Amino acid sequence: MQTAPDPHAAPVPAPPPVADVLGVVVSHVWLNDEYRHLVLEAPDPAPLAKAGQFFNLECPHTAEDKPFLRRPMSLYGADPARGRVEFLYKVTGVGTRALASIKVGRTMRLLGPLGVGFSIPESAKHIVVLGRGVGLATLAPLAEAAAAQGVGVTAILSARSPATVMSAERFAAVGAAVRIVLDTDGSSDPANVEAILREAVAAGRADAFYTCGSNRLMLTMQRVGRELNIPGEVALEQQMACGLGMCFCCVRNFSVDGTVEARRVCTEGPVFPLAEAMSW
Amino acid sequence: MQTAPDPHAAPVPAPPPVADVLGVVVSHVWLNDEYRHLVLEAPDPAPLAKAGQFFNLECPHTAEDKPFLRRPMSLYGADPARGRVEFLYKVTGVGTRALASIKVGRTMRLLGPLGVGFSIPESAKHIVVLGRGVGLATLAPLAEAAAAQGVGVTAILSARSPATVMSAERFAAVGAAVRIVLDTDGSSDPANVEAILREAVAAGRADAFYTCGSNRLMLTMQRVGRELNIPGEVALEQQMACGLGMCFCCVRNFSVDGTVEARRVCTEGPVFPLAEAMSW
Amino acid sequence: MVGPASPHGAGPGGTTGIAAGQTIDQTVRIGSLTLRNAVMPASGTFAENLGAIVPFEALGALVTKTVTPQLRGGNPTPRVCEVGQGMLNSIGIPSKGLDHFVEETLPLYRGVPTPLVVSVSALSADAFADAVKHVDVPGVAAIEANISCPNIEEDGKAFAMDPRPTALVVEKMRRATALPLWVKLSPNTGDIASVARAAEAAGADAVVVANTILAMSIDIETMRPRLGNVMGGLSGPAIKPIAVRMVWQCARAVKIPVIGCGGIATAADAVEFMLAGATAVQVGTATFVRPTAMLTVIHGLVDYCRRKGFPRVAALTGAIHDADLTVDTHEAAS
Amino acid sequence: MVGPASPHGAGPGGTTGIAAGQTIDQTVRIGSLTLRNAVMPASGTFAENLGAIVPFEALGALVTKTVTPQLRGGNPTPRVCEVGQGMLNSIGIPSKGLDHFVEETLPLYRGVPTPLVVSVSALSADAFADAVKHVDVPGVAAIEANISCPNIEEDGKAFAMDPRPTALVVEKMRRATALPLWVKLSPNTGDIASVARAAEAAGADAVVVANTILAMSIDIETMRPRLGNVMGGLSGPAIKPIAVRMVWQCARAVKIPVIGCGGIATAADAVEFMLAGATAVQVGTATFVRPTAMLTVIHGLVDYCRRKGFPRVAALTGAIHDADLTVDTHEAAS
Ligand SMILES: Cc1cc2nc3c(=O)[nH]c(=O)nc-3n(C[C@H](O)[C@H](O)[C@H](O)COP(=O)(O)OP(=O)(O)OC[C@H]3O[C@@H](n4cnc5c(N)ncnc54)[C@H](O)[C@@H]3O)c2cc1C
Ligand SMILES: Cc1cc2nc3c(=O)[nH]c(=O)nc-3n(C[C@H](O)[C@H](O)[C@H](O)COP(=O)(O)OP(=O)(O)OC[C@H]3O[C@@H](n4cnc5c(N)ncnc54)[C@H](O)[C@@H]3O)c2cc1C
Ligand SMILES: Cc1cc2nc3c(=O)[nH]c(=O)nc-3n(C[C@H](O)[C@H](O)[C@H](O)COP(=O)(O)O)c2cc1C
Ligand SMILES: Cc1cc2nc3c(=O)[nH]c(=O)nc-3n(C[C@H](O)[C@H](O)[C@H](O)COP(=O)(O)O)c2cc1C
Ligand code: FES
Ligand code: FES
Repeated sequence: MQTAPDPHAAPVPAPPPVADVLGVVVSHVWLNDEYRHLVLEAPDPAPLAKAGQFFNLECPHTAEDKPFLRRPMSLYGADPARGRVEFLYKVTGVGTRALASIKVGRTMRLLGPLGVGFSIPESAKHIVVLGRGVGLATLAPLAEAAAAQGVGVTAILSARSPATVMSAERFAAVGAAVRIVLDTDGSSDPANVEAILREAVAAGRADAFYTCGSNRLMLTMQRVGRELNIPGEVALEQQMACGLGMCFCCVRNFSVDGTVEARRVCTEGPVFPLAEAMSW
Repeated sequence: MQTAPDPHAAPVPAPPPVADVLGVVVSHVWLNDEYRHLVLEAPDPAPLAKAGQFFNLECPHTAEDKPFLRRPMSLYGADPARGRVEFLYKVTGVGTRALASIKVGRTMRLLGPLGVGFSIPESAKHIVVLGRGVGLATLAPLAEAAAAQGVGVTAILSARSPATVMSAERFAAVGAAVRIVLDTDGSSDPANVEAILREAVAAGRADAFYTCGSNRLMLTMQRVGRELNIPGEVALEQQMACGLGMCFCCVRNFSVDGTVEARRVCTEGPVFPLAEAMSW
Repeated sequence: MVGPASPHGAGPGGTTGIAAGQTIDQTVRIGSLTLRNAVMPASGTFAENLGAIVPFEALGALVTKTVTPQLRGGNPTPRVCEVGQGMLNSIGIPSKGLDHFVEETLPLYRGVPTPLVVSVSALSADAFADAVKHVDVPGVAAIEANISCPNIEEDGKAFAMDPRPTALVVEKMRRATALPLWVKLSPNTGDIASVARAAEAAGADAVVVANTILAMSIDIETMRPRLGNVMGGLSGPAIKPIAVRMVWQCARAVKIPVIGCGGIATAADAVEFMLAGATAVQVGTATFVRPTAMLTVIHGLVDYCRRKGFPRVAALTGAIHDADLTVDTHEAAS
Repeated sequence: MVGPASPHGAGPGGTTGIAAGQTIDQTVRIGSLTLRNAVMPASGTFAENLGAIVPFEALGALVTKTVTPQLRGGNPTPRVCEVGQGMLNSIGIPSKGLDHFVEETLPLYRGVPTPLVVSVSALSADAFADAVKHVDVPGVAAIEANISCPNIEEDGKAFAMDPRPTALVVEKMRRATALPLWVKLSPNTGDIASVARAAEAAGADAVVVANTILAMSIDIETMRPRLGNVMGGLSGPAIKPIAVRMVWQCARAVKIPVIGCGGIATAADAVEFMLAGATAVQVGTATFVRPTAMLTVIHGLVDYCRRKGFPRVAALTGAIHDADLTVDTHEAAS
């Protein structure tokens, strides 16, 4: 799993490969009433960005919405060859409403890649990803990275209804075993999700667990992981200002060997050991 | 000339006929590099607005310019029949830059008509108007009002160069005797302007003086008017907030019977007795 | 503080809000005065002329521009400049004096069925008491003492900067009138809650929180201050979070009503002030930007109450859900 | 104040500015320290990671997040929310303590050719003095004392709220170190000039004006404070006119350098602070919005000097043209 940077390593620490660049919007489409898919041309960061990392986006100002701070968004995909980075976001408030207004051809600043992404244990042959809502956007590039390394993926996609399942095709495209669980038919119930997880473990298809987007699902996966000794990671969110580890706005508490420890989501995360995550 | 409202008149003063309405941009063109002509459809105020009065315009926000307060603009023309009001403005700063961005078909709020406009003495047969820059925009509707009442107009239009003479055709169209004076050929010199004024008086074509847009020209006209006993009015500007006589931001000093008196440009003005104006 | 049962959902009227037909009680009480609603203009941002745009009988109260005992000219121009989402002013309280006010201005409001609050200011505690006595006349519903002004007996330091001079001036005014006495506090102090407590102890019926914040802007092209008076008062949305904080601090410190003021432009802003503890609100700068702002706030408060299930606007006062939170005083240090 | 001859035109270099080839002297002096330029980060808005974006050798100085003697956890989340053109924070000074700072953080800056200023805070005057002694070690170029924090010996009132506790704590720090001592003042006071004077008299080498302004924001849907700590500090463009005013007041009150801070995002902002009397400036929140903000300010200061004919950035300090203006103290009262 990810380890904290060692402050003794070097007197002047090698700066992480992060830049603040101007991206050009090459595509920006609605996926449904709430979700939008944004593709930016940004050749510098595109080859550097890894699944689980994020960018801090400078959203435009509109007549109604004038976001002051940047907005953190997980990498949804990176295409180093074409110099592109992708985001999938849900329109919720001031920043994302303003973001939704940006037109193809316009430019916007993005800072990144930021934070620590997912890591797949060397020995892993199969992993299980479990997500809900925009959390699936964060997990999709992980599934692709796993597939690229020849690691099998079981993807449990939780959603309110069939219409709001995100990115099922992205998971399917890399050969993941996709299990869709819904609120509408009750299959998203934690007991059912737990059964699917145990099934995957029993089938020898769960060398590591990954989750994002739901506290309830995180707790389920954490419990099963602890019990069955499956390592895991969770990608978390927190209000941010700098995204660079400077402001300490973005802390979350973690339980480390019985003591509570605050860590910055932007720097020590956003991906953390599943075992240490605390309910939110 | 204009008199201050009498506070004893009525216990609850009859509110002036002013409204805050949404106007629709029906035309918005560049006249040259700096000046723009804006026509708004605003049927409520259009029949009420008189030459010398002004409106307080709510300028739009652009990515660069976010004017907070409204911007006062003189009436450049009103067409009660078609329900239109016109403005002519110079793009100078935050507000007018933002204003310049508004497109035909969009709406904007305008408060008015505000303030006290020009008055033409009952007995006047001929008047002289003297202006420079955007000041000519303020005087153009006065010339039209005079012509409509059968009053002859001599219009002295001062400008840097032939390219920056504003609205000469508006004055000519109502039959005014137009005298253009320029910096480029030195004819805008106060001495020459004074000569033209004296000429008009000598010809019996100066029953009242009107000026706007230049301190130097105002002083010249004031001096000649005092000497030759010609009544006159001047339209003044001052930084404003409310436009409604509430904030006392917009005061200017006037010399009234030897004492200095502060008056609100938005309420007691923007048109004031020329004799009482002080150099700015 | 007091609030509806459910911390995140709707108010006491139930989670589905209040039926469209059912009326929301808009009245609020400031001591012995009952106002038809919680919204009034801030001093210096209102005059008779607004009647052309806003029917006075729609407002909770009317508050005059501050009147001083004697004639004052006010400050040099420019008196205003905009700064981001706010403005600076240095009007300097031009005034025609109290006599002129009583004889000329007051009669203008004769017959207006809305309580008239007269804002007064003076340069010493005794002059304040005299001023209050002077305007204790029929037609005046309450007096607002603008004590953000320099006290000539204290080397020009504003009364409202410290509890002691505040107590002194309020006591003298209290003895001079039986009219409701509102005391308008200055944000230019390190401890506004103590000043509010001093005003309460000395007999104020309400505190208005707060006046403009002393600020300055320089034109870097001319290298001159943007205001003729160098410094001026900052108002508008820019100061809202500071004013909300002060209202919250004062409302916890005193039992008399707190009237919120500072950057209120929308009903959402007014709700925020009321949740923080304000009993009523004053709208200032917003009226310059949108002359009908007060009407929008009045209607929006009703809509909010309906949507959230509050049968009375007054129920919003102090209804913030903060009982489970503690405050670390290190916060100001960041 | 001092300034070029022509009040409206260019500076002393002549009306046509300074030739493109001619270099502008960017150095500024804060007491015994000479900085390569006038621009540095504000405490709490900077850390090692920024090195990825901003070369440290381009900055005038580096200022650390405030360090406290002992480990502190900081405040509950949310710790940040945006409000208009600014933000609130209630970080609460989480700190790993001074030992950790000296052993773990300080070595990270070994070899960085830019003066490192260490911000310290403590809860009593003696603890401040101890803290200052603790960080008086090689590698530290100056100490910035963040005295906007509660003084446990004064009932939790912040030191920087009043001149007396400021004098006391600065005197004790002064005796504890020979390093340049900067004192960072709080805007949450009624009379910052007196506090600055007290800091100067007690031996401060510079004052930093100012920290965040205590503020609050409420989510009217949840009816809860937007910050876990209820109140927090307002920073960003919203506070600029207030901070400019305080810099102007302090620069007239003291002879030691004033370092301006509060809402600086552009070179124009920095010029405004310097004209008001600042010798150098700190950029805080702007770095969150635009990580390269400090570089833009540095270059823009040079451009401004060239255009206006100032051969040295230091010549901007106090160059406001206000000699002909007088200030009416009634202004704050509006
Ligand atoms: C590391 C990280 C990765 C993220 N990736 C994605 C993604 O891929 N797709 C997506 O739709 N959303 C993602 N989010 C959440 C996204 O940042 C918020 O939805 C977004 O900031 C909402 O902004 P807003 O202005 O529209 O909403 P508002 O509610 O108006 O936001 C107000 C403030 O709260 C903050 N905020 C609101 N919700 C969140 C949240 N869930 N997490 C952190 N801050 C929040 C905003 O940044 C803003 O400062 C991510 C968050 C983090 C921290
Ligand atoms: C009664 C009246 C009528 C006017 N009529 C016209 C007109 O017909 N055409 C025209 O082009 N201009 C007119 N002006 C001037 C016009 O209002 C200003 O040019 C305009 O406000 C500049 O705004 P800005 O934001 O573009 O400039 P900025 O310089 O950015 O303005 C900054 C601030 O100063 C104020 N301001 C700047 N210049 C003036 C000025 N000359 N008078 C008053 N306030 C000013 C602005 O309103 C704003 O608050 C009039 C002004 C007044 C008072
Ligand atoms: C132009 C102007 C004039 C003001 N005059 C006064 C005044 O005479 N007396 C007073 O107590 N407050 C005065 N104020 C302060 C306002 O009443 C109010 O307290 C302040 O502006 C904050 O509210 P706002 O942000 O809604 O404007 C004035 C404010 C402005 C903008
Ligand atoms: C997130 C955050 C953390 C801060 N932490 C500190 C701190 O630890 N010590 C300190 O003296 N000031 C701290 N400040 C205040 C800043 O140094 C600065 O004084 C203030 O933000 C105003 O400047 P700005 O508007 O440029 O941000 C902090 C500010 C912010 C926004
Ligand atoms: S967002 Fe600033 S430290 Fe994480
Ligand atoms: S602009 Fe407010 S009184 Fe004239």
